[in-house]
Amino acid sequence: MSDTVEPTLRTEEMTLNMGPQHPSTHGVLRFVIRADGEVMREAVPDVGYLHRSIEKIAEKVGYHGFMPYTDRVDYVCAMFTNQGWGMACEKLAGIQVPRRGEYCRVISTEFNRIASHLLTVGLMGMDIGAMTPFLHALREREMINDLIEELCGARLTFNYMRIGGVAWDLPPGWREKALAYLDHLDPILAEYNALFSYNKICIQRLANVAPISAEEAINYNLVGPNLRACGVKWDVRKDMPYSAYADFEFDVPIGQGQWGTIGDSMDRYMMRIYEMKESAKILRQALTRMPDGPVLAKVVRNFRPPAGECQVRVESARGDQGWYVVSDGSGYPWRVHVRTGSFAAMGIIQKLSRGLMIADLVVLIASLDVIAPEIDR
Amino acid sequence: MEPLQIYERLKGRFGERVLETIEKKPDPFAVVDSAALLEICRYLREDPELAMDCLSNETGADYKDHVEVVYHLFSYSHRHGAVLKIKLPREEPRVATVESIWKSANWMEREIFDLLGVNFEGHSDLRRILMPEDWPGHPLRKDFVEPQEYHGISTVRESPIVRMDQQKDQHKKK
Amino acid sequence: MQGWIDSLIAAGEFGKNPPRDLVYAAFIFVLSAVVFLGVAFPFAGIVSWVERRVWARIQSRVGPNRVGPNGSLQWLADGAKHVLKEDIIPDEADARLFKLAPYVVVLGFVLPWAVMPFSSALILANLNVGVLYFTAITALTVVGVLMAGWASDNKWSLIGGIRSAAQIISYEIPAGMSIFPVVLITGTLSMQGIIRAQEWEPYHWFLFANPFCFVAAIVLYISALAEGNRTPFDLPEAESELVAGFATEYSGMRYLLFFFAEWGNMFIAGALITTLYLGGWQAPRLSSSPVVMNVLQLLSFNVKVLFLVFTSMWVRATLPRVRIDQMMSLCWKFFVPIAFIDMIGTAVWVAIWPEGNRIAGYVMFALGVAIAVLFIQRVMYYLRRSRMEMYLHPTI
Amino acid sequence: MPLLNSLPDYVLTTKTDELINWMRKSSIWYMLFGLACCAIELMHTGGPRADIERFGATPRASARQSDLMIIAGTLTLKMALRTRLLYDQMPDPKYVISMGSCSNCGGLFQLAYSVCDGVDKVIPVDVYVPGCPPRPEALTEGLLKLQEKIMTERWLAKAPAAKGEAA
Repeated sequence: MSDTVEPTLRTEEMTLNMGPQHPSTHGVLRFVIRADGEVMREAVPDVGYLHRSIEKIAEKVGYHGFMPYTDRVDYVCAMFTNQGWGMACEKLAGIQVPRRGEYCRVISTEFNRIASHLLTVGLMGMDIGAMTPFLHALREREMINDLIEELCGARLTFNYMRIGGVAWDLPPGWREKALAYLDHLDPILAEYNALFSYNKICIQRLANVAPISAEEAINYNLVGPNLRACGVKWDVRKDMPYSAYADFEFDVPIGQGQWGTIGDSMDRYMMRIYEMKESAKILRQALTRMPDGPVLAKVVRNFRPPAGECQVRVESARGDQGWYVVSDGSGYPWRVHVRTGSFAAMGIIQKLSRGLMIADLVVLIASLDVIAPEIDR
Repeated sequence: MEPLQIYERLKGRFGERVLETIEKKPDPFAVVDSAALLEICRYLREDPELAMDCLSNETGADYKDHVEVVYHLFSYSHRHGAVLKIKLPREEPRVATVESIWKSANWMEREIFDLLGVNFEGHSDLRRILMPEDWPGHPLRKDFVEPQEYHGISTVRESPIVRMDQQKDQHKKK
Repeated sequence: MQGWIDSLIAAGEFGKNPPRDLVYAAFIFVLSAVVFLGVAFPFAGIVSWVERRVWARIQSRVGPNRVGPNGSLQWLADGAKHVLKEDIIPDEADARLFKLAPYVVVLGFVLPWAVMPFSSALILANLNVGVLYFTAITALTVVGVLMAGWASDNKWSLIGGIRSAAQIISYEIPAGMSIFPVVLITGTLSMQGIIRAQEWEPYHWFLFANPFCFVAAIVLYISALAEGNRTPFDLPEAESELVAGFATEYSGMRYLLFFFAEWGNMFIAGALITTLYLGGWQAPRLSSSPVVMNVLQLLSFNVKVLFLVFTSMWVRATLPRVRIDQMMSLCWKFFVPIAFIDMIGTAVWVAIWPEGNRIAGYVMFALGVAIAVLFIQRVMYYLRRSRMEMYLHPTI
Repeated sequence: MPLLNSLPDYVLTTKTDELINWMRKSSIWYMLFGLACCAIELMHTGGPRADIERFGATPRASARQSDLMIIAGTLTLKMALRTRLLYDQMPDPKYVISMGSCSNCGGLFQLAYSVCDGVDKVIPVDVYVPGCPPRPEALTEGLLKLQEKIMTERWLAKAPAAKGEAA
């Protein structure tokens, strides 16, 4: 024992293991956190706990058979993955989707976007300690689930789309119900904002947490709402219109930084609220301007696209989703790859986490809207 | 700028090292020399008329005789994109990392390393990302054979009918 | 009480010449057991059931309703299940501290019941330093929580324990200082003395005695939320960050003790505020019979306390959680100075009007009512605005 | 309880058993453990419409305080080892509901190289809920089935029945 007293208080770094079973990691993610007390030095993500080898399965089941698997790539907004796969196959084989089929696709995906964003904002509430917003969001989600269930028979993994269109037309009377729901959504969003978003504690927790600059966001390949929150006005629906999106008028909200810096967690969170409103706008237009006609193009059962490869981009709820498909001319795709928003968002967490508090990491994960299956596939 | 114009420009600049360009199928792409990849990528990123500021997708595919790595580039300032490809030998494929140009390459290259076994030289953190560290082989290779068990968990599901028959037989033997 | 036992002894109920101390001790044991098992635990349990129901209603759910009438025996099932569950002590844990911690927490929750003034007669020990005892003994909880966090050998528990210690110690200061205004006005530390200095009419409560008291009561309430680890200050057991905070490694009976202490503490905090600022058990004199009066007083006290408990449930269901640095800055930068100003302000007030100022009481009461009416109007506005017709028909 | 076990089924022991079982079944706390798609339906089961809390089931974040583990979703091989660890951390008596085809038998992902075909290879399962994913109503039914099963358990009256029948 030496008699000298150390001049400064010696602190020791602590290694914490967050996950895979942890209430706020949204599925099975794991973070190895090096922390000095409450302040993190770094959080290193460890993914792959939900790697279900969907890309390999595509090589075994054929083009039509892969459609149900695409639901599981992103179960929170499965319509978009359906659509991405459908569009990729149509591009390979040069199939034209009927007009009404495109409208059905737009309607179902936009409803799904609202449902997905509701879950995201609700989970944000739960992660910063308020249970009520989460359950209110689930209550609203139940109604969308009812609508979608009536449309395609499933609540979560829809398998609604087919190569060349959609499986079924809208059921009779569905349009009125959908419009009634949209009228219901606006006051609910206002209530939600009053209850939670503009709450002083909520703003204090979210604003100025982990801001991302526009250059950084592009360099890390952030997409969708996360990218727009950083001030980049880019929406695949608007800038590279696919499906029937060229017919509709809607705004692309971008992060303004009213509550803190541009691209902070509050901006990313509010982006979801704004987008729900825009989706409602698109839905109103689509439901009222629905053309007549078939919903599914004639596609042979033994679908064999010519050899080649293509990439399609779909604006999913978690952002620009890229489907890269290689066909060798046989009935089975040679290679399928999905580039997803969560995968990129997960890659930036390690950099952003430096110097944040442990409570902020939870906010960061929730605001980036990371969903485990999209990362691992 | 259209993709084909971009490839023409690349050909003009790098000549032989752009091996071939393919126009249709339905997306056009350019195959480049893997040794010159870093140089070409840096040019694409830094040339003000191209300004490919985003590596939107990087993936690989295993073909019978070679392994391909595909780069989907995109420019948010000019709103155009390009697809580059490199071909590597199936045994010990290695290529320089583009992580220094686009940060998003970090995780995507880890994924390709994990699933296809392509080595990215100079990568800052080349570990398995999706599969466990002690996993044998690279699953997306076409010749990958699924292991029979992992840490004592069998990966094969016996058919319940077969199992019931077996139980019946055992019962009879008793 | 003592007189009654003395008369029993004199009547020879315990044989001839029994040792008095032993008889007293036996009675104290029996009484405390009755209070502990018959009052404190059921109260905590019922509060936990009420909380789950209230919470569920706020979240448009139903809540537990299968066990007993309307689920009112839910707490009993929860309790019995935990008692019969396996008790795990992790290998790496410091077993002795690990076992001791829940009892320390429960001690901090049970002892305050000794000075709980339920009515003018129903009080176990009318200490002349009741308030001081109350604040001192509730601080025991932090020792238990810190022990639990340290002994579990789990880093999440440790962070939870440390957060809790920092939080409770910090908020003791504004809480303690918010008690001073009342003590300055009444000049006593006895719970009964403070209540007797008030009257049953709201405008004679110390809440409305002067503006400083009003603010001090609010500061005390928020500090009590923080000390009881309630949302928005539930950082020590933040479910989404720290799994279950300091109690992460506890299972079975030991966890149950934490569980009950948490809900019991809500009642205790409410009782303190009721005693100090809301007129305690004071009830209108409707009858001259002391029994009827005591029942009325018991009712009056419990209604006030339960209202405060309900408010804390409401707050818990509504507000998100603050971050640790925000919580600390709230305490040290705002509450401590405010509590200090309250104390000095009340001292000046008492110096000017030693007997209190009746007019100020009426004005403050009117103000309080106005605030309440405005608040209710705002709630009604949002209720009407968001509850569309479709909301009543969830299947459309 | 050797003495009690040697006794025939007296009213006292059976009634005590019933009381214990009734308490256990009325307060099933489940662990917040969502794996994949079914986790969303698990949230909905706790949500406003299906509200599983009516039966006294409330989510807990820590394995130490939960009685029930709902395996909601695909169990990958990487996760299977962790799941076994979590199961070991739960205090007895503990129950497992396997929710959805993936955790029942691998379901859609039997073709996959990285998926454990069925959670019963790793831990014993009490109730299987079929569906991909099961609706909240189906999971509620699973919980009620588990309650029925708990009510048949014997703790004092006879030697305890073998728990978690081999599936």
